[in-house]
Amino acid sequence: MDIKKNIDSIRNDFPILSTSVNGNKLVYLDNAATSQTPNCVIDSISDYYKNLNSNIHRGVHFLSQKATEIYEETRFKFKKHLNANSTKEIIFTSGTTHSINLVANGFNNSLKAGDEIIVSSLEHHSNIVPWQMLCEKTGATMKVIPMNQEGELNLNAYEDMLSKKTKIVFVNHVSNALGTVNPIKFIIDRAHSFSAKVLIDGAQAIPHFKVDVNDLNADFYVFSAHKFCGPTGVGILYAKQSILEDFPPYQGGGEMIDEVTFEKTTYADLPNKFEPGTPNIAGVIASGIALDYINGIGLDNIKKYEDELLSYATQKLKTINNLKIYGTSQNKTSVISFNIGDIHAYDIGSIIDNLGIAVRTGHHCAQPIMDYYNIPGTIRVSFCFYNNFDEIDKLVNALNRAVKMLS
Amino acid sequence: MDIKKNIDSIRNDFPILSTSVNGNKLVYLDNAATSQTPNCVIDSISDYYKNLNSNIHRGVHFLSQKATEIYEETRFKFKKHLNANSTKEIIFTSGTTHSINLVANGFNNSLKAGDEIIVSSLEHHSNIVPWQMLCEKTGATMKVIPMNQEGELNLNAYEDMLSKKTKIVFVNHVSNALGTVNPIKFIIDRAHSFSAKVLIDGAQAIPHFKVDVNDLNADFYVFSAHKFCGPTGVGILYAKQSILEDFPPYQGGGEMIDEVTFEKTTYADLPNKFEPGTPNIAGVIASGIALDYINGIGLDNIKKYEDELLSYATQKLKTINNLKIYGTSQNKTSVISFNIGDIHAYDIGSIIDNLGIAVRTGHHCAQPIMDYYNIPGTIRVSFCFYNNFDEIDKLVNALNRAVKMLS
Amino acid sequence: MKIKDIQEEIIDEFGIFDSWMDKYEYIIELGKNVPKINEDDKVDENIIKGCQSKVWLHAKKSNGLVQFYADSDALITKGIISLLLRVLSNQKPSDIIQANLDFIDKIGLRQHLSVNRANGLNNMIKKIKFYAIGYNNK
Amino acid sequence: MKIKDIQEEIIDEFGIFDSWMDKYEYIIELGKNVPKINEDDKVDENIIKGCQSKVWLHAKKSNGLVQFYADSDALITKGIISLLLRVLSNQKPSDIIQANLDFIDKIGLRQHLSVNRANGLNNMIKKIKFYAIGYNNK
Ligand SMILES: Cc1ncc(COP(=O)(O)O)c(C=O)c1O
Ligand SMILES: Cc1ncc(COP(=O)(O)O)c(C=O)c1O
Repeated sequence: MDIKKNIDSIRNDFPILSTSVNGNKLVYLDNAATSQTPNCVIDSISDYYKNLNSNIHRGVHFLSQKATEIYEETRFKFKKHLNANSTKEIIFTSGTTHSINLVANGFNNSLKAGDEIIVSSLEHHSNIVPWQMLCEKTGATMKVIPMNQEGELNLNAYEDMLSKKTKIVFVNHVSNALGTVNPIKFIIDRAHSFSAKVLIDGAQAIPHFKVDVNDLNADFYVFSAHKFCGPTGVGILYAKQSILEDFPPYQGGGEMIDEVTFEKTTYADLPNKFEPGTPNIAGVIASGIALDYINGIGLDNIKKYEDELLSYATQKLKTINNLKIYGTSQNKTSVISFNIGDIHAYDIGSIIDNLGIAVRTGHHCAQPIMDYYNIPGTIRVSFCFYNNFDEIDKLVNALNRAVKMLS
Repeated sequence: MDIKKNIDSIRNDFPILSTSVNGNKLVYLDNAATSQTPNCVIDSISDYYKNLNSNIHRGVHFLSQKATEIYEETRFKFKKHLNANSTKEIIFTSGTTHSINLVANGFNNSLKAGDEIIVSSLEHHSNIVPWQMLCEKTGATMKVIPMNQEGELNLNAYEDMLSKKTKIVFVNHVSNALGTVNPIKFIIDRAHSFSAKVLIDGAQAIPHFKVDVNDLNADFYVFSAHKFCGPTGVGILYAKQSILEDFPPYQGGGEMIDEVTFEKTTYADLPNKFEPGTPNIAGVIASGIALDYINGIGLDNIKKYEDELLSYATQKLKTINNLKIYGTSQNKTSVISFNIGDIHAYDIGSIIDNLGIAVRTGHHCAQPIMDYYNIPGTIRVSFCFYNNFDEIDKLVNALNRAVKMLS
Repeated sequence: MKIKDIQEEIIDEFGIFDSWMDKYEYIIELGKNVPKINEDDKVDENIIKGCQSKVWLHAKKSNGLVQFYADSDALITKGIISLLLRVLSNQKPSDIIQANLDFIDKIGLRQHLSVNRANGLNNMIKKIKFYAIGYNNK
Repeated sequence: MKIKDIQEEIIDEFGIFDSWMDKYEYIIELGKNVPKINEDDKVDENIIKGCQSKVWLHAKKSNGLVQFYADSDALITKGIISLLLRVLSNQKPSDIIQANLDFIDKIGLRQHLSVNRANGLNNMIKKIKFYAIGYNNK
């Protein structure tokens, strides 16, 4: 689908885009925080509760079977989309953060003092804190891949820090704060040559281009539905089957067990072992609809269109005096982090919000990046395929107005 | 509200009740597994995505503020409903199972070999397995409060097993398999006299009567939204503030931290410390609407009406030859577990499903109860305030027909 | 008779029923007529996982054909097993392995019977094919 | 002037603005005119948590009245602080403690300024009242 030609009809799929904020039509440029939701996804949630709602997996009755079937079909959709080997490798969680914690917990027993784990300096807090907690428990230590001014990782430094002591490497596919696309295939490959496992945080990648976990040979790949037009409260964890089989269960509960007595409990097979309790059934099913929706538009088309938005916006923003962009890698998604002179990001964000323009200001849950640049935060605009060029013009006008007021 | 007089209009609030299953109008009697969802709750989810969808807590823009405000108002609703002391005592999770795992994890560092924890024999697997995992990690041992033929706990035995070694007691308020209402105030009181902490699994209580955590003096009280007409993927954890402050965080991620560097992370205040990552925002808000809905009908009215359904159904079921009810406590909610002769529960469930009647068959995630009665499972019917007497007649007719076919 | 032909036969038989209640009656009848298996064969390693009711299955080979014996504590399950065994018992291992069991869909079993839910039916078929593979390699 | 009267005055002032953009201009103007606080007072223990921008606040007491000094790295925040200080600085501790700050709602600050979001504004007020309680007990 040619997005440029169909942009009006695509925008019509997203009811929130026609709401107004403070008397102005909403210009939503905070897509890296959460994406908006098309009618088909919203409707799938209503339809679920109107026609299907039922607890899954254990019921003999019609609704329960039907809901179970669709839930499991959704698992298959993600398996196929990611090119995983089996639906046993797809675990539904409540979000990227939950997925990462589940994986970190899996290393509780195998990691020990003297072991090393490697993180990149571009990570979201969700991909730092669970590992810090793991280090505290196990005595392992954390090394940090440094970055450069462009917001890219220093791969030589990475290669130097790899050793037989390295057990886990965790890096995001795309930085949420800067948009940098990291060379994860290389990173995974090098880590594997030292038998280290690699987790890729794909929260900012899945919405923007096609990902093939088999080709990447990632051990773990995690992301959230709410970032690719899906609902809140759903995460997806891809992990290699052999690893999941060795992992201890993360949480205990119903569904994840085979037999329970007070003396001894045996766990169910994959994927149930990692999905105790009643899952977010409506949310999972709606996530599958969201996946269908972006595949319907086509991720290649999305990438092409968003690249155009990115270059148009970058060029336009550069016309503003003293505007400095953080994250200038050649390979980046449609995210622009910037500051204007020494005006506080928060002042600008407040004023343009009043003009209906939603951007994010602050550290974007990536304080280490801010520390690197020695700034308290940035203004971040992040695009989705439903944004248009007109909205970029509005952004630039609003910024100019804010700068005038604040100088 | 007099439910009996208004039953038709109440039923109209639930669109799923007018669907048909295998050509018959759905008779939904699997409410203990999950309850159905009224229009106001379904609409609140759509409204959220159409007007408000945004990541909360960190955005300066209008949508983010508005969503944050409503999310936090929802926390206040639950604080008020439970009569908690502060919104800091209300943590949103993804379900009862998640809540229990969070609490069990909190004892990881303080529990040790030689300590004892006490469980009741009426528990759901979700309130057994996380504690077994905790025992495995810490070397503590688990004692089990025995039950009697009526499905009631043996309180003398409970008192005998309490000692200075007892650190935690975890019991459900209402048994999901049998409906027994446990004397938790007594249980909590006795445990406290040995300075043990008590977790109450209220998944089956909150939908059916009013609960006051302050009056009960529970240390932890957990439940799921999908059991009281709310959406899937939302759990509520009440816990005393002082305990939560001492607890280590459960999961690491965004929002739950104050400052992150690679050297050291400081955690945010309550409740954020326990809510890392993007929560199920739409789901949490909709849970608040569900709470308003049942409060609008009135929990006292609900209790009264469901008691009537229970006694009518019990009396009717007893007309079936060889029908044996498991769980005959004087104090029970509207749940009836039974078998008919030696016909397999699964055979009956399949046939009445074909007649449109949804019940649950099996062990109901409470294998220890089935072991006690030495049966593989039961047929369980469980009522909600939107069920009516006609549906009970249909159930009994269908059961009679199934028995005839299977004998 | 060939696997394919037996399946046709079953599809024909089910064709005469108007409603699923009638099909149930028939399946239950079939269930009642399944010969009990030896109590000695009702051991844990013969249990098929993932069924709501207990299912035991074991096999023998004679004259190059595999015979299956199965039992369950639920009647409907037994009826379904008897259909499976009618199609697959007393066949050559290689035929069993290659069998495409489309009668299950054609008579509407998959949509209508909750065995499917917990992968029970699939697990039965899997176990039957496992036996066949085992005998084929011997 | 009494806390109540100052609040009235501010509400009147804001009454003349038609749009929130105008109010912003005014708040920013106020922000620009806030005297810088001493660098020595910009210490961590004076920082108010929960604001997106940094806010430092400290206090002194003389002649039975409390004086507040505050600063921020963001202009709008500074403007808001200046409003708060205009109302609450140079007042008696007991008056500060009891003050009902309804001007915040009346001029629409709470709805329109995202400070509220991270409880920034509430935390500022809380900290101011804490100081007042401290001085009241001395
Ligand atoms: C008593 C009890 N505890 C715990 C649970 C688990 O709740 P959830 O599946 O929502 O986590 C249930 C629900 O089946 C229950 O009935
Ligand atoms: C790169 C990255 N990782 C992790 C997360 C956390 O995702 P969630 O909040 O859905 O758990 C985000 C979202 O902000 C992100 O951008």
